Amino acid sequence: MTDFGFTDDQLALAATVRDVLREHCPPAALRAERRPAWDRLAGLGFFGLLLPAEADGLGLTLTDVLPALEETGRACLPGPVVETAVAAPFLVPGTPKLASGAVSVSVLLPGQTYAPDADLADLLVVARADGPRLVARESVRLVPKPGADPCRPLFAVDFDESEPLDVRVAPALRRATVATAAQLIGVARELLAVSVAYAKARTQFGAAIGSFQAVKHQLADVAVAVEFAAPLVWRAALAVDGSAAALAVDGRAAAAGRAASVGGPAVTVERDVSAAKAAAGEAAVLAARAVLQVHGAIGYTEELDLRFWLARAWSLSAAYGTTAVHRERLRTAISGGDLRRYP
Amino acid sequence: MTDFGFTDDQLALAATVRDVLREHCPPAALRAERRPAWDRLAGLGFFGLLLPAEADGLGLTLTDVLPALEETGRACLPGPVVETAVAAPFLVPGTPKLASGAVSVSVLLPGQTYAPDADLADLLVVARADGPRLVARESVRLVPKPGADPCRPLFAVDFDESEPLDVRVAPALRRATVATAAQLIGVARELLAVSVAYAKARTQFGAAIGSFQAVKHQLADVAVAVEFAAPLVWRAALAVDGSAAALAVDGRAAAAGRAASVGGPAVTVERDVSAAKAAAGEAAVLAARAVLQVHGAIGYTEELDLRFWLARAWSLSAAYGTTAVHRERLRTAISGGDLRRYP
Amino acid sequence: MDLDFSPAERDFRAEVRDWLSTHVPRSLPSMDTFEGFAAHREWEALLASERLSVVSWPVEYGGRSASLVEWLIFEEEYWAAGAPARVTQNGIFLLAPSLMRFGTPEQCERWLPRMARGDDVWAQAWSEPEAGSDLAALTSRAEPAPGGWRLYGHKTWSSRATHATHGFGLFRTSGARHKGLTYLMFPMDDVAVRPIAQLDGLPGFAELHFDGVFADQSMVLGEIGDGWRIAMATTSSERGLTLRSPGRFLATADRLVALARSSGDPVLIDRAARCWVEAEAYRLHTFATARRITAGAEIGAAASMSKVFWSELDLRMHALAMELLGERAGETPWLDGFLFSLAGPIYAGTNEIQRNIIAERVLGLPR
Amino acid sequence: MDLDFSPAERDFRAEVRDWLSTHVPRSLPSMDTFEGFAAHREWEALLASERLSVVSWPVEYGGRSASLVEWLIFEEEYWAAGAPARVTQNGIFLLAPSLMRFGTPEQCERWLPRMARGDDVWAQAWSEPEAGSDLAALTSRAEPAPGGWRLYGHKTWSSRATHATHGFGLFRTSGARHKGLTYLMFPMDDVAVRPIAQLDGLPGFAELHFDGVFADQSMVLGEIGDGWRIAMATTSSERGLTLRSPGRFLATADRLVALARSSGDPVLIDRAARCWVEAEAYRLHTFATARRITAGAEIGAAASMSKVFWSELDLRMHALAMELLGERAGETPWLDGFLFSLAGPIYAGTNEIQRNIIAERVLGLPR
Repeated sequence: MTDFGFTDDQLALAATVRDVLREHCPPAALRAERRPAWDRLAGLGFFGLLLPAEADGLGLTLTDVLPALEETGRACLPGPVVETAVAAPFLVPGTPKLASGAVSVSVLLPGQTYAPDADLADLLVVARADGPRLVARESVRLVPKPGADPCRPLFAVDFDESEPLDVRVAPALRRATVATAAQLIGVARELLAVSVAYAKARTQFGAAIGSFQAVKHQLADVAVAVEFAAPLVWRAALAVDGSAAALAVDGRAAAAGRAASVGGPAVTVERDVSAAKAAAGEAAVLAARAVLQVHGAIGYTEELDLRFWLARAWSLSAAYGTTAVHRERLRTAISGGDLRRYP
Repeated sequence: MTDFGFTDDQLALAATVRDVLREHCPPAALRAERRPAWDRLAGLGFFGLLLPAEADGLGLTLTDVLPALEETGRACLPGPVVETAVAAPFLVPGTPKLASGAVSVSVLLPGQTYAPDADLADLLVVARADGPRLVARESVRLVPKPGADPCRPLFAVDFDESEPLDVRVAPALRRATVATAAQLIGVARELLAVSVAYAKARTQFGAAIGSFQAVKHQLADVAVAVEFAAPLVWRAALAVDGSAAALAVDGRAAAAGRAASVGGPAVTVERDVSAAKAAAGEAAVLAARAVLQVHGAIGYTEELDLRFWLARAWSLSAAYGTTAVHRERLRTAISGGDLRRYP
Repeated sequence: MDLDFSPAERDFRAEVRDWLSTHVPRSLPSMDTFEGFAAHREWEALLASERLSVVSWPVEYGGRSASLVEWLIFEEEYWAAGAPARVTQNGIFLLAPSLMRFGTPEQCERWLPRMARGDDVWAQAWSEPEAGSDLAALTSRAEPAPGGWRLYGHKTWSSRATHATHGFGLFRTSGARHKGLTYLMFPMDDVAVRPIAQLDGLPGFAELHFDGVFADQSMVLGEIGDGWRIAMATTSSERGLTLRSPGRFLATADRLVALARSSGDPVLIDRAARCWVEAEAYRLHTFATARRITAGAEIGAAASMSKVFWSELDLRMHALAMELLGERAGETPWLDGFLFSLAGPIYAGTNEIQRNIIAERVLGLPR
Repeated sequence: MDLDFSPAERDFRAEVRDWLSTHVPRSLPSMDTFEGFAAHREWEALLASERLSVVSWPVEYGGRSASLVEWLIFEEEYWAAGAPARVTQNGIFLLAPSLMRFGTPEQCERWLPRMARGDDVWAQAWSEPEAGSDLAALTSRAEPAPGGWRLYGHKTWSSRATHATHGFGLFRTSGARHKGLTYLMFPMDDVAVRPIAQLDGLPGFAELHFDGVFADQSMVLGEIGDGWRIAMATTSSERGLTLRSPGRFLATADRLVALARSSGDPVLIDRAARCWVEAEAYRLHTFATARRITAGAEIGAAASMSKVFWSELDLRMHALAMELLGERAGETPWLDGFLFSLAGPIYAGTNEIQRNIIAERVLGLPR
């Protein structure tokens, strides 16, 4: 029976994360710290959520943690959160203490140009033509690359020593992409909330600017974009989780006799992942445009906390494949005849 | 010395045409007649404007008649005006009485799907793989095709008897395309004027709807679209005229020793023609969208004259190549490196 | 979270698909013609004979008491099968929800089964010449008469009214603006109907002139003077989930992708693919809304987000089809579809009004 | 109608192109840094030595009395050559037109040649914290003092003010709203300047605090109390032709097409080609406007159409470049260009205000 919404448990997890981030990742922390709230999240077991029980994790699905990931976007949380909490469990699940948050991971997978937050990483997973390599902090040479987002620095990566990893990168890459889309939804929601608050408070021509129809309609358009991007992200998480389930079923020679009905073949999962990333990126970029227009010149300054969210909207919309790249994948898949809907 | 605007003579011609159409092509005529104002225009010499003197014409350029063509769009003038007054002089200039308006012409050239107003045509020029053919009314079989525009019916054309024409169709096709773009500008201007008039008169919630910012901004966007499409149309007319001048110069072994500075090589002329048609078509379609939104349900009825202009915006935007076709040509030309600007 | 269907839901889908595959008529004349109207009523009766005309209604009124999700499944199959537009739409989607919520049991028993079978076809009578977006400015009135009310005034933009048997709308019984409006049903027999031809030349709309048309006491829905509240509940349903199920847009998007693919133009294919994804987003969003409604939530102003999204998506899809087809558009159903889609951002509350509602009631911006 | 250039115009283009090709510095540090500001002033002095810093000004003020078309030619060549942004922009494009129109001959002779050489660099002081779009709400004031005026109050969003030598703006000398504002120039020496860091981290803007800054009588532009009218003439020029010549957008469009071409993605190439055509449309439109101005016409409210068009085109071009470059954007000048382009729809009158002006003053819709 379809039940397209989050469970109380999933929402409770998100609420817990939100409370922690409100307290330990306020805007002031974004100016002062490279990795605020990290230890607190670790204390909650955040970095073990997707790890299997044998790696001290909770074995949750991406869907289970999606609302919590959205909260990390809403708070503009810095640090390699997606890489450590979402990608690493599918690349290096056996790493000791990964679940505890004591090990930070950055990744440089196909479609990424640079490794985000690699300055904080104890381990790097770098995809090479002959397969993924695991690189330890002491073997790596990082070259910082300029970017829009001061809280998500990018690095070119070079190294001599590394270990081969016997793992497919696609499961990690898909999840990191969908997790990033969830963060983008969170960023967009926060930008919208900030726009609304400012439009209520700021007066010009004797009225709150939020009473002018031009402002109302711009913000209504942002609300609509976010409202209809979010379900695509949820759907992509289900698809990714489902394809894992389907693989697991296949692996057991489909003993149960019933194919997973949610996850489709890989091409459909990729399609759904790209739909999520493109829509979430566009919603966040639209929200960034609107928040600047509503704020006027003041939005254009470093003094406002706003700039962190703006930068995050732009940096995440380019992360794990730009919107253009995902749109290209979508049209290839869809014009290739993949019009299947699930269920 | 650049002088990018119309001369008094060119504007005076347009004013004359406008006055004739106001009197002889009112909206009531659109409901009642297939070819209103045709004889009056003929009396002005309208159908000989582009013909050379030896064919009893005035030998004007397309640029000279562009404002007058815009007026035919503004008035929603029915009948094969572009085909007879603009295309025919470059396909069948030797046709007796062409300048007098006694002979109506329709065309079916590359890029057209059907022949417009062919029911009124004494002569048809139909492009075939082995070259253009001239078909007389008595030899033609027409199959009417359903379309959006009741005043610009479309016909599939078949025939047995025809004469070969020893002429290149490109000069006629380019001019017909630019002339259609000029008509689209006229249609868009009229739709905008009708929108503004209605927005001033109609009240809702105790105020003229034109005082609401949402309405204002929609109409401002239409105004901007028309304002910046029009110069592309003028430019295309100059380019088409210039390429004729350049050919004439070439034909005289470049005796004057100075290449025409406006007209470029054919590829650039095609590019400019496509830019004009695409921009004018988009402006008119945007104006149609706005006029409907401003009018609300009443715009959606057959009772209002409005419907004729709506239909014309849609039918002309599809005529002589859809907007999509011209956009495709533009990106091929521009990404092919044709970034030359003139002068 | 889960997107699996239950075995019962899958069985229902299979049954509907199977039945439609053998019963959907190839094509009917437009419902705005006399013969088309009759043919569409026949089709409604056939649907009703399978209890498929109003699947979500209680069994006693002709439905199957289907869940919201089952209704969405029905709609997906209905439009994917290329089945005809619903001539009973105004009654089923606008009047019936109000009847079920505000009507007496007698009113429901009297009118709903007939509506389900297409025995009665209902026209809405909301707008007046001077009250389009501003519905509270209505001036048509109902005057007390022995045994009921006599209606006076002038309504317009009444869809389907040219052939409808009954109508419903708001009439002023006292007061000004929102106050003193009463929700009344009436037979069309004594209403003077002037058809209004649409852009496609057919009378999809009509003007209604009332000069003492009688509606007996049983035709009042809810309390006297409570019409505004009842109508708002109805129009909210018009704007929201019930009128615009995703099925129609999904079918349009599938056809659009096929059309774009044959053009070979990557820019047009990209636009089609984008529409396809947006139709899918609308579907998913609707599943989420259905879940909330099933859990007892009121959707309220959020329905305006759906209205803006589906109406502009529908227009975008049809405008793209126009570009793809060029001068061949008139030979396909896409041209009529395009003309119809142009009305989407206008009716059921213009999208300007909808964006005001989103800004003021969802986001909390000042009026 | 004609798009040919005269032989003199073609010679002028050739001269400018030739000179720029050997003199344009490879790249200067940002003008919002101390060393960048100095380097940009040096560049202005070098330009001025060729009489190329203000080609359209009269010869006596350092220009060439060039025609509008020659100025447009200069601008095309300037940006195509990749020459630096103009640190003197506020003075040249905002103050100078007002000086020439409303100033005394003495004021013009005193200030314009120094401005042309970059000896003085002027900052604008329009906005106040509570008066952004609503400029008539200004509260900063000028009080009479022996020999001149003392300025009090708080201005903000003053571009370039961190390093500028002089400023100009509106100060209240009496009355309310539009009345009683006076246009004053002032030295920056005694103004308390608080730099405001922009999104790129550099202080492109500043707050200005006035606590009795002295401006002598010669620093009043026009009549006391006539500042609103003078400023409107200036801001109309800011919005219109003079601030935004097409040259910069043409150069951006050319570079964007090259960038898009290397992506091989037809959808992105299409978007770039569209921008290229729009930049060309802006250029052609500007030629038409120049012709009208040369013929003595006032452009007036129509300038708002240009402002909307160029600012949104510029943003669209840079946003496309962001998508094309992805995580490499920060290694190119496009990222800074993108951040700068975001301000386009905001400064010099937000595009919301511009659309109001178009609707009310070009189309004649009611206020």
